[in-house]
Amino acid sequence: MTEPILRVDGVVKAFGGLHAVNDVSFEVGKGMIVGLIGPNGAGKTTIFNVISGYYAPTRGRVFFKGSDISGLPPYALAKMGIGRTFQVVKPFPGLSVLENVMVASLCRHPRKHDARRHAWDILEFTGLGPRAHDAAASLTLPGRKRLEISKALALEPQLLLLDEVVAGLNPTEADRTIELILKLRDQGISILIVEHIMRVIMNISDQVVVLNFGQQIALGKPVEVVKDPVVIEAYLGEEAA
Amino acid sequence: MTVLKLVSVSAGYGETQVLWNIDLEVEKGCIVALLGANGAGKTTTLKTVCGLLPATQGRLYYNGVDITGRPVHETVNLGITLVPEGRQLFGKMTVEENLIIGSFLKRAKEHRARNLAWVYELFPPLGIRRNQIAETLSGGEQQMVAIGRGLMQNPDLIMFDEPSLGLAPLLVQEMFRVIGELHRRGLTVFLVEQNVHHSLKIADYGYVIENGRIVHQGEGKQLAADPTIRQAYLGI
Amino acid sequence: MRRGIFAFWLFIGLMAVVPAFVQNAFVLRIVTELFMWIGLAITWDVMAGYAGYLNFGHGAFFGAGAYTTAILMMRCGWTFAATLPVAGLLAGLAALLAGIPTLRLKGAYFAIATWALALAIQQLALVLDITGGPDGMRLPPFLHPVFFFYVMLAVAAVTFLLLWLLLERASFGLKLKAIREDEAGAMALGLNPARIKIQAFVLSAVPAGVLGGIYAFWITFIDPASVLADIITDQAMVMAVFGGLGTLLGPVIGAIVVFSFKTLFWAYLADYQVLYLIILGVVIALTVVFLPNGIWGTLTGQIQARNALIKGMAIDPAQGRHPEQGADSND
Amino acid sequence: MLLLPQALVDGLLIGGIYITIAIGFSLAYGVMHIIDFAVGEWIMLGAFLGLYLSQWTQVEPLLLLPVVFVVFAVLGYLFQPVIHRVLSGKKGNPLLMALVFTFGLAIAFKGLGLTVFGFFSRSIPSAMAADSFTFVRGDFFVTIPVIRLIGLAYAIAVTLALSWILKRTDFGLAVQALAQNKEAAGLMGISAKRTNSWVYGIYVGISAMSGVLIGCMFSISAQMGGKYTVFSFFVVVLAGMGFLAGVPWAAFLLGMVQSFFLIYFDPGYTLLAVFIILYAVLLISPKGLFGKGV
Amino acid sequence: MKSAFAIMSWMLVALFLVLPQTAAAQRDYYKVGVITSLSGDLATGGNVTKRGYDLWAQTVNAAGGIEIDGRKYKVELVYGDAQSKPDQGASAAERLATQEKVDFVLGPYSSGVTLAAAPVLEKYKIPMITGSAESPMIWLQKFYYTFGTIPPVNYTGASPVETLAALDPPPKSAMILGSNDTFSKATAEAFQEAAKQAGIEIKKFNIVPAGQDLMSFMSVAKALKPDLVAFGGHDEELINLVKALLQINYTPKALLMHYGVTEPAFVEALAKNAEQVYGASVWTETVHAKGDYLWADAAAYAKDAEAAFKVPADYTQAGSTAAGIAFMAALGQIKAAPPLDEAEREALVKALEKLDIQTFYGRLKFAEEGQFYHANIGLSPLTVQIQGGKPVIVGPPSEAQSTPQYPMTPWEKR
Repeated sequence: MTEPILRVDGVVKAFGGLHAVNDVSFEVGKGMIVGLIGPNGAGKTTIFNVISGYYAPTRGRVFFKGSDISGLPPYALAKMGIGRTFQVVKPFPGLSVLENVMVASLCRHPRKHDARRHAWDILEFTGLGPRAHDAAASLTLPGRKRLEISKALALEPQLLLLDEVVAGLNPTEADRTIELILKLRDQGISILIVEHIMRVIMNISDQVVVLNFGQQIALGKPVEVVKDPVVIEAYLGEEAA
Repeated sequence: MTVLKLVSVSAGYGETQVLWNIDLEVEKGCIVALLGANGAGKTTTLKTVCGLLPATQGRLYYNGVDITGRPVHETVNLGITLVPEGRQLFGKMTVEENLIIGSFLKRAKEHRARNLAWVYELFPPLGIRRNQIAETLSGGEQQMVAIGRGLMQNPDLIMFDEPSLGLAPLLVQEMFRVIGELHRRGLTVFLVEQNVHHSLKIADYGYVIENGRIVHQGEGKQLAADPTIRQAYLGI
Repeated sequence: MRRGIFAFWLFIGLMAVVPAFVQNAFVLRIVTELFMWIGLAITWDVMAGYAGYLNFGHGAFFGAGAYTTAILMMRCGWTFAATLPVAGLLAGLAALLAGIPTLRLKGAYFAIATWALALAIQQLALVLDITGGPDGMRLPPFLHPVFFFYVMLAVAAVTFLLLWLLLERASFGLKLKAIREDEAGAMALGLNPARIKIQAFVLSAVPAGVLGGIYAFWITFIDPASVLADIITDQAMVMAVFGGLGTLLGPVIGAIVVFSFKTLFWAYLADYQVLYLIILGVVIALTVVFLPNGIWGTLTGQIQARNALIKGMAIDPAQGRHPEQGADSND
Repeated sequence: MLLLPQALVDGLLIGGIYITIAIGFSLAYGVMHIIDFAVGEWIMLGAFLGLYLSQWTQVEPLLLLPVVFVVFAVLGYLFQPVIHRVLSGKKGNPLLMALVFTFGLAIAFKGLGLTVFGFFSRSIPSAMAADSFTFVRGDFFVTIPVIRLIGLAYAIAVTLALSWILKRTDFGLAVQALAQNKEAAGLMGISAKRTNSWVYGIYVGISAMSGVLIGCMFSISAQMGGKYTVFSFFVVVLAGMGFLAGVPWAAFLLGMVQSFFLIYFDPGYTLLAVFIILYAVLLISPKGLFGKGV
Repeated sequence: MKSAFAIMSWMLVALFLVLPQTAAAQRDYYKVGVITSLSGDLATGGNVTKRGYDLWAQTVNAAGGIEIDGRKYKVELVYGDAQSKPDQGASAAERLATQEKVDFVLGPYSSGVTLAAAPVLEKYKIPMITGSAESPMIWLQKFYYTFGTIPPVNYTGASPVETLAALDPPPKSAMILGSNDTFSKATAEAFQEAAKQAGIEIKKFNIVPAGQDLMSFMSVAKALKPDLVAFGGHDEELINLVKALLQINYTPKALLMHYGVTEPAFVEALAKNAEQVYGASVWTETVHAKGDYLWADAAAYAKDAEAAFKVPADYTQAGSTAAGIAFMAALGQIKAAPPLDEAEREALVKALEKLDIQTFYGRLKFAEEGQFYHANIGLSPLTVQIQGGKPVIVGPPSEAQSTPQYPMTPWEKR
């Protein structure tokens, strides 16, 4: 078997005495979509922050295309080809939508002129073109989520980490975003996605990792995981079980 | 009798409008739930009601009195209490100080001793930890402090913003037990939740909000039974 | 943008011929000083406006440059021209060394740390022998008004051009603004905030050092109380805020307005010196309250607001419609 | 060695002065997050009010402290809404705006002081200014100036009073609540505007009172503000911005550094040492010596 | 972008327009530039010099003006505020020289401003007499056009130490400190040098940062028990030092400061505690000086000064007035009517160099060479002591009006 794009190997992240993430291991293969689910506070965002370099793991390793990237800073990882979005969307509010994306484009296209053209391409792809010159602060939540994806895409990543990009969207918008994600997958980008809405995860994921209170409680194909009583109990509440 | 009434209320942050012409009513002694996905405008609605955010349009009535545009420290004085999302405790103060500050207003101060005793009775762990610094408590205990602090305000209308957020299932049940208990005591409850099962089970009436607009409403049980709602908003 | 560049050269050209018409040494001196303040205000704004860091020690770079020129000329016998690059380099080096630890701090902490550092440097100049301690240093008087006019103009213009190229034309300004808006978010997009901030810090320090070097030779006398005082940073700050932060032209306009006001008041109303303080103080306070974006920021802000309105109507005519839903086509 | 006890006592007494100029400022920062450049000017104005009042009434200036407090507390209370407006501005960087705003105020106050009080240095004549206790034991001796002791006592009293108010009164709890979580404080019915006004009033009043004490110990002039602003900032930063309980310790530390440098090292380097220590502390622990800044 | 440049260009054009252009050349009065610090950190001293210059101008004009060949020409003062900053001093000099075309200049208060303004005036060949710049630095630069009426501290500082050394018994040990600014440091060094000469043991000598709390330092004095505590500093620091000594309760046998003690503010601020403090000066209102110009003696000047400003005159103010008198006398000698051209100004410098006159301020005689080049060496340095709330001359014996009170009365017995 070829080396997966991303391999998370026994990662532990502790804050003080509290284990926000405890011994999590999974892989994202090339061109795969892996879903990461779990209730609030399960440690999904923490594991994202570890993978994208915001936190160094307390224990365990993270491998990207076979090389150990644990502890590398986010900007180095971005250059290597890991793009991410933030759950609490982080546009640069004082910059225009185009400029927001250009900042990311500069990573692959250091000349401003090229970066601008690249950013336009991205915005066309994600449908934000008409808003290009508006201040990012003026976007509504769906727009911001789209911008968040645009920025990550502008890095031309091989691995995309998506943190709740669908949550908060109405069904139509959600469907469009899912379409977008699938399109990206078809372009060969591997995706790790955190999502609250099970429907999304179940429909698009090749693999699902389930966390609860920092522990990895399940790993497998969506159809298998969804039947796992432990998962149902943890994620949907005891009522649904 | 209608305790709270929103008539075509719009609100937002800066240039971003979040709420679009919201109409809703909360009857006295009822539990009313406001449901919706992340970012749909639930928290914004609560903030607008209690005056943390100004309404850009429309009017709000509390017990028939127009409270549009009143700052938060005045609406609170009328008996509207919000238990905010994410606890929002005063992290460096003790549990008891957090509770006492709840009874800062004159209307609550006179009942301070009685309410404090009641809160400790309602949440026994708080009594044990009364001198502990709030930020060192566990999530569930922090939520208890937040609710207790709200009760110290001697409210007539108590609004909860995601009280079950981030709590283990057992604690979620405990929270809903407490909310039920408050309801029995005659308080009017306005509840914002993602945990649809629980909410609709105890709610007398429910509203579903999507992208800042009320898209469905109905009796709690009726909403709970509606499969389209479950599918579209609750993700199940 | 082309027109902007043309206007810039036109302005420089206009200024360059001024000495041909205005032989008055005092007027030249005033304008020379104005160029210096323009240079200091725009370089201060690199950190404050673009990077979002309040540097309360900017004057220390200026003073370091002044002392470099003075020491090299007086103690080592260098010529003036040879000292200027060293003054700039040394200020840049100081920024590099001070920046690495200091730029980890944020907000008020950074502001006060830079202030403490600047005060420490002033104290150092007061106790060292090589700086002449409190007696300061005297340089040989050259006192050629036209010479200093051109040197100051050249350095201010080159600084402006350099900053314009880097901050407005090239990608550096965009990166800097991204870091100002959200440092953590910028990291995810491949930016190394620590490095970019240091680069900006050095970029703001080098011209300040060169200006300090010119100042020393121009005024012929420097001491810790004059070139290492808080007042240099304070004045640059007031100019930049008054004009409008985060732009290049704002601080320039702020420098012109504040400096002109100060100079005219000083030249004509010397009897009311104390009132000057009251008026200046009240004007600063009122500016902050009523024009928080500065003069230029307020002007362009209105223009932007107007443009946004026009654009908004074109894209989203139906009031209350979700802007996202109409946004399928590209422009 | 002979001077060790004296150096310690001097350090404490100098520290007392630093407490008086920094404690109110720390409170204001903790609650309102305002870095007030005019703190030294409030001290200056307070000192001159004390001077004129004592000249006019022929009353011991120290007895006039409450009067000075009340006058300036009212001034500060009335002044706060303007500052509130600056701090709550939606545009720009409120921290910078407040800094520049109070910087403008400081300049204007200084100009006002120069206009009204003139340029000359003055001194507030206190009956206590010349008294001192001296303890001698063998070669060792310690002299404690009464006026400085009063200053220290005043500093401790103000610190205790503030912490009592903060800990034991509803108003104090409200102030703490506001400092820790503005939105939640509003939900408790605490009016940020009114509480901030009180806090600002208290801060201005305390600063003005410090001015009177300083005038009894040192000389005063319309231009004195800047110096005290610097030290006030530095004590507050060392203590951890907004961490009230840290102020006395930070003040004592600075006092000790000064007194030891003056006595045991080259006094020329005293201020250099102070600034470098401050810078180092900021780098190592930005939240002050105790790591507990708000 | 473009509009911004347009705005900037217009603003600059406006600036050029409103800046005054060349003043008219013909006039029948002397135009006298005054460069001094009317604002900024040194405004206190700057305004004292201004009073001195003003009083000279008022008195001259009240008498009809300066008489040249039987015709009287009035004087008009044009101020240039140096704001206590050297660069602004240079600016002021340039303005007075090119815009106002002044005939001569009455100079700055501080040495920093003087050092920056003097080269500019050299360039325009405009003579300047500074009323109060006491740092030795200035005279070492040998500015041809710059003179000073107050001798530098290294000229005057020795006098009080010598007076003290002549006492019986003399002080045997001293602690000398100076604030870290150029004037105060030079003062402390002058004291140190004189003490060495007089054989007084120096137990401690330190330069301290300006504006320091001096109490700890006085604790050291209390331990070392020097007979003499000598201090170089500015007005507020002098007050602080006395208060620090009071607080630590140490009364040296003699407390020596410099000119500052003769400033009225010193006595006013300290009242009885200012008593018996020694200082150095070159002038008090009781000095024996017979003047040939404007005022007959020091007392007459003091009376006029008090009437004009409601504040007693000190040496700075007197020295500033004397600067005007020096110009007046030199002009009378070269008989140059206003306006002065370059040759006349050159002649004025020559006349100043040769000048040797008696004024209410004492003898004015500028050194023509050496380390005091162009500073006034006509005066004999005085030792003063505050006695009965006034500075009284207690040395040298030829000038003394009272005997030195030594040792000092302990603070608690006052």
